[in-house]
Amino acid sequence: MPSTIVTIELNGTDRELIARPSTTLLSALRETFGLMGAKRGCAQGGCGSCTVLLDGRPVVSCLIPVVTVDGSAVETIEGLADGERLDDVQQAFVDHFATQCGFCTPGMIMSATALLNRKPDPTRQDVTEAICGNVCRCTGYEPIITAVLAAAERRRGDPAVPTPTVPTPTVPTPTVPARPAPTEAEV
Amino acid sequence: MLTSVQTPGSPEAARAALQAGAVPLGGGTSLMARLNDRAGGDLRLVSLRRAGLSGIDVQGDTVAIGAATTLADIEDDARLSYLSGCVRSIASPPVRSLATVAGNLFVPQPYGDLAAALLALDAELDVLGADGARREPLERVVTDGLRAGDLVTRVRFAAPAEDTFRFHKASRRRLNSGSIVTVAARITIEDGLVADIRLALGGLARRVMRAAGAERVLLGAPLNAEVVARAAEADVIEPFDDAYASAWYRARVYPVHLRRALLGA
Amino acid sequence: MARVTPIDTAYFKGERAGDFAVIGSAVPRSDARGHVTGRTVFFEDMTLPEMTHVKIHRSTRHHALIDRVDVSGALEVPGVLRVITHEDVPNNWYTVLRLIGVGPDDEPVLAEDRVLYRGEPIVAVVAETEEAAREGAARVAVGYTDLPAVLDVEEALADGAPIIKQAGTNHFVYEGHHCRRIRFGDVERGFAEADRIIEGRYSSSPIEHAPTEPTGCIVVPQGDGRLRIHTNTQAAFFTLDNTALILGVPPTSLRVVGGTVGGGFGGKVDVIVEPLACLAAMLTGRPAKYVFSRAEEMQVSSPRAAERISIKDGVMDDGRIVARKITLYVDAGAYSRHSPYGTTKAAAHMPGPYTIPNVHVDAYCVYTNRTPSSAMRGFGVTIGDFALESHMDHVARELNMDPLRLRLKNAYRDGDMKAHRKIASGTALVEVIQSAADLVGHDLPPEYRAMSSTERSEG
Amino acid sequence: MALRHGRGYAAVNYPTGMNLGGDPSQALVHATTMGGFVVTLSSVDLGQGLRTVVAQCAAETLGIPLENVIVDTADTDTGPHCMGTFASRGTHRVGNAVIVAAREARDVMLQVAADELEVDAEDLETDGTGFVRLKGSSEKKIHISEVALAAHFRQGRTISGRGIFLKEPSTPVPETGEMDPDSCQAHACTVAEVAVDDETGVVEVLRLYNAYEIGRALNPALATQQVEGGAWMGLSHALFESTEPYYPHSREHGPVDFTEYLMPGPADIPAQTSVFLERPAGNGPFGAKGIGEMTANAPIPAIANAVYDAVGVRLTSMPFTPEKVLRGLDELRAGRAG
Repeated sequence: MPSTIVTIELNGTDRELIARPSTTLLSALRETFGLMGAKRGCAQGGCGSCTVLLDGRPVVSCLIPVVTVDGSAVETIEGLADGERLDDVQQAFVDHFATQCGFCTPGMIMSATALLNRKPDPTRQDVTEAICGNVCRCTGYEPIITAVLAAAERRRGDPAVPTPTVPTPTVPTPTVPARPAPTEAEV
Repeated sequence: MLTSVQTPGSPEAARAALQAGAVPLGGGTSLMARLNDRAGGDLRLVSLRRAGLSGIDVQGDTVAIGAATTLADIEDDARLSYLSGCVRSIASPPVRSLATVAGNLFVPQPYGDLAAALLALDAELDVLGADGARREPLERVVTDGLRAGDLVTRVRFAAPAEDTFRFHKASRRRLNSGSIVTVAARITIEDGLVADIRLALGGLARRVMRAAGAERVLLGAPLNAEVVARAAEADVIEPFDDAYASAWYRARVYPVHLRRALLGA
Repeated sequence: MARVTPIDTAYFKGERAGDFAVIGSAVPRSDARGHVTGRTVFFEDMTLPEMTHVKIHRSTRHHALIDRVDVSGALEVPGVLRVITHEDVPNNWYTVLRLIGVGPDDEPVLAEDRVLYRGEPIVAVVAETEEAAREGAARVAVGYTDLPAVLDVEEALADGAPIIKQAGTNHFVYEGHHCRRIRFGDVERGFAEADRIIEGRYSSSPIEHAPTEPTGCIVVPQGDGRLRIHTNTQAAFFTLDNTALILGVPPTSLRVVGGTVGGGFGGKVDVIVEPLACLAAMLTGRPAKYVFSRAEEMQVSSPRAAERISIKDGVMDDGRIVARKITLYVDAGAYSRHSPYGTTKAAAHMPGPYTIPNVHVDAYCVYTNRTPSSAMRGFGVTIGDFALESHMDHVARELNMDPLRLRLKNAYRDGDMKAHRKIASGTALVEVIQSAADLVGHDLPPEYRAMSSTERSEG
Repeated sequence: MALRHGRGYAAVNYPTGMNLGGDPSQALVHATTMGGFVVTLSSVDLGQGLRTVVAQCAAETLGIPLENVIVDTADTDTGPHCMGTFASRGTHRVGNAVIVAAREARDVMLQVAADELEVDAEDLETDGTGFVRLKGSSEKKIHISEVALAAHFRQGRTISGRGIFLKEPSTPVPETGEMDPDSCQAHACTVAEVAVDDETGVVEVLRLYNAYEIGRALNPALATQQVEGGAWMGLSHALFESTEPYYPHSREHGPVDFTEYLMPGPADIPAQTSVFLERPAGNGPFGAKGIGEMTANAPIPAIANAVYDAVGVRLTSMPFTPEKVLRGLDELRAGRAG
């Protein structure tokens, strides 16, 4: 089987890979570049867990032979945060408890990002249309819709909108360095 | 197994690849979904993404859409706003960014809603075949298919006059769902009577179909519930069972949806 | 503002003692940051050198004898490393219920001389790539002699039905009985005393868990000879113990690493993928990945069972239900998995959250040539609740009675004896009904307002 | 066409934990050198937020800030046994085990602190900010990081604890079904409001009102996620889901992808209004009951009953497809006509 050298602009940086005909954009991201944010939920284009932006458009990366997108720009969930600072959509998903198992989350956020990039002031219907290809089996979607609308407000810097807060236990600042928040064990 | 994916840079090169036995790959939203989980013999694909087949050209009321134009591009084009409802009823944004116009013409039912819309608009196809370029009515192509090696390069149709195009799709979910019944119509009313009607149906047969019988009933008649009810009985439909609905259900609600498509309620 | 459901503290005021610092607070999820950045590590989020891939050749028949299995076509596919048949599996039995003492083992890991459902695994193919494994699996040739199939629970139990199970019955045997039984009071006397008899029959189709992350695992041979199993199992030790039993290896030779699951809902408890992936790793000495395709997840992985439930109530004109007889069929499909357990749970749930003096339940765990069903969210209860609460509405309509008052009148309270002879405690059915009535402005008369789960004042 | 509206009710209870018990979970807790507390488990977080909730249980019991708790799960080489995450048992079983382990660790922590402060351990308390202090004194206190350092490097003790929770297994009496199947029961009542298109049989669920009695909401935001997502699943089961759409007549046309396997999408969801009631369970961690599974159950019959209220069709077979509703309507109309 012939292999082809393919170049994509990945989260702002030109990257090359050697692709087989069957290499999809999703498998290139995951297996070649080690970017595991895009998930393989069905490999049928039906779950949206592998959604990334291709030249600014949301796409299901599992259905794209990567050789066909040579020269294109690809943005993934890994490219959103600025260092450790989450972008507005990511932060809104955290604040509004829009994640449960988390498997659909990267794809969901990329679909939402594609919407907000094109339409900074979306209606609820715009949001539901934008994420209708992203299956979430846990949340029932309402928190996700809420988070995307909140992210839009946040992005617009709408001063009328208070920063979302959740009640947290009153923990006075300790006099010694606190441990980081609970985290999952490293695999 | 997938042994090659070519990305020719011109329609002619794409056609040559097809005639050498490769299979055309539009957006891949149907084909790749199957290939990703299917065994089978060696397969060569020819991607149309770079073949110069994308683009929307509107000259007066003449519309030409490149075969590899995506559904997302149509959705975004204000000049094609009459197709927006149809396109937005198809799949989801990350799929519509890939799915192509020509691809939609050949997906199996109950998909292919854009094909129904284009059939109602009496579209023609530019086809590049072994004998060179030719025009084919879409109606003939959706009925008889194309010859092996033929390449659809463009879809042409006359833009419908304002408020003459209707699209109505019944599906199990509001969004991102296959069709139960799709009705697409180009209809003109003059002096209270139907002066022009072209009606296409999806979900009611193995292929999108033209409802010629209903057209005959409607033409020259007043557009009211009684006439539409008669029109709904004028064609032989051959609906099917699938995961969305039974043949019985499709046949049962077709008259309802024909009426809603044409009368709005 | 995060969506937080309000707590109505007016109910059970005296019991809600406790002054907590952290408990009761909507602290942020510790995993949310990982989820939104794509850093959360699911089992498939690793690339390993030399990884092999497992795909399965499955039965195309509902019920058939296997005459012949020819794997030569698979072995000719470039990249195919091994095929695995039942002869390669040390203890070729799924043992999911053995650990909790429910038997007998009835399901082969890979089919031997027969298949009992369409989709049953027959041969596993291990290859360098997924494509090669898939191609190899497709090229396995199996010869069958079809046997009569039983696809319906009541047909399976009918006289003269083909017996599809080696154990000799198309139903699970509960300590010598055809079904799990509940006997409480005298249901026939209850019917005789009742003002009327109201019957209903309810059923469901199988339901898929449809987690966004497919069931799967990656097995990595370790330097010390052990196998490290990265899996999305819902039960780490359950998977480890069952896998060890199937492989015939000491449990210390396996290590399960998981804990992060892209949706389970009960679908990732069956221990299906790990044993074969471990075998692939052992036979090749290389990491092995076995993940269900979405089509397998949808049609081959065990669904929530289809159920059929008949309810016969003896009802007084004032709304008291004095007798309830339930016949419940759980369609286990071809093999037990967790269904005998779930059927007992279904029986224990009857007659619903109501105090009924005469109860008779026959809950059958029935085998058919359908995809084996197993645990799903609300296991044994969800479909039962559909039947029970639809029937309560039916009864209310028959009596021309407010459906909430009917429920309040019959609601179980603290101190009541349940049909399985446990004294109820901590009940709150009355209060959730009162609270829901408030949410929609549904009027309840004072005597229904005054009802309480903690005391039965209305006699 | 007419959209006909209806309201339906359903009330349910749901048992916490594996039927008949016999499903243990264990936890280990130990302090690191600088006063982190590691909760070691083999329990699985399915997305319900188990890691977060057990961290809360540990922090509350130890009396330390949540930030000092690390949850390490699930690795069978390091974590002690857990039966698994199912049967609405995670929060209840694992939470209980973590509390037991954290109590034992807390006792050691207080003893170490007592020795450092030269007071009796019984006279000490934690203040939740990271200090162990002498009751009634603002001066006499020591931070847990120093307690941990002292334990490690001066006193030679491990601040640790072991916990297990087991509901003893019950065996049903074959003749009568007498058994002890559950640990505690959570409760729910759902009111569904629907609109039924009487020409197509399409049911739209407009609103779901839910009252849930859940023992104790250890984390109300996570509990909200469970009940909202669960009610969505109930709606999905009610109206859409089936792997065999034509059962029992045919096994053909089984869906094989997310396109065909229908679930309500973001445009198909009802408004949900919910309220929690708390009747703490005596055997639950801080009174919590298991709620993950219950929440899908009440919406299903509530929707069926609402359809009956709207159009008089009694739906007896799930899912409630437009076809079933329409066939019911057609029968009613034929009955009226006849």
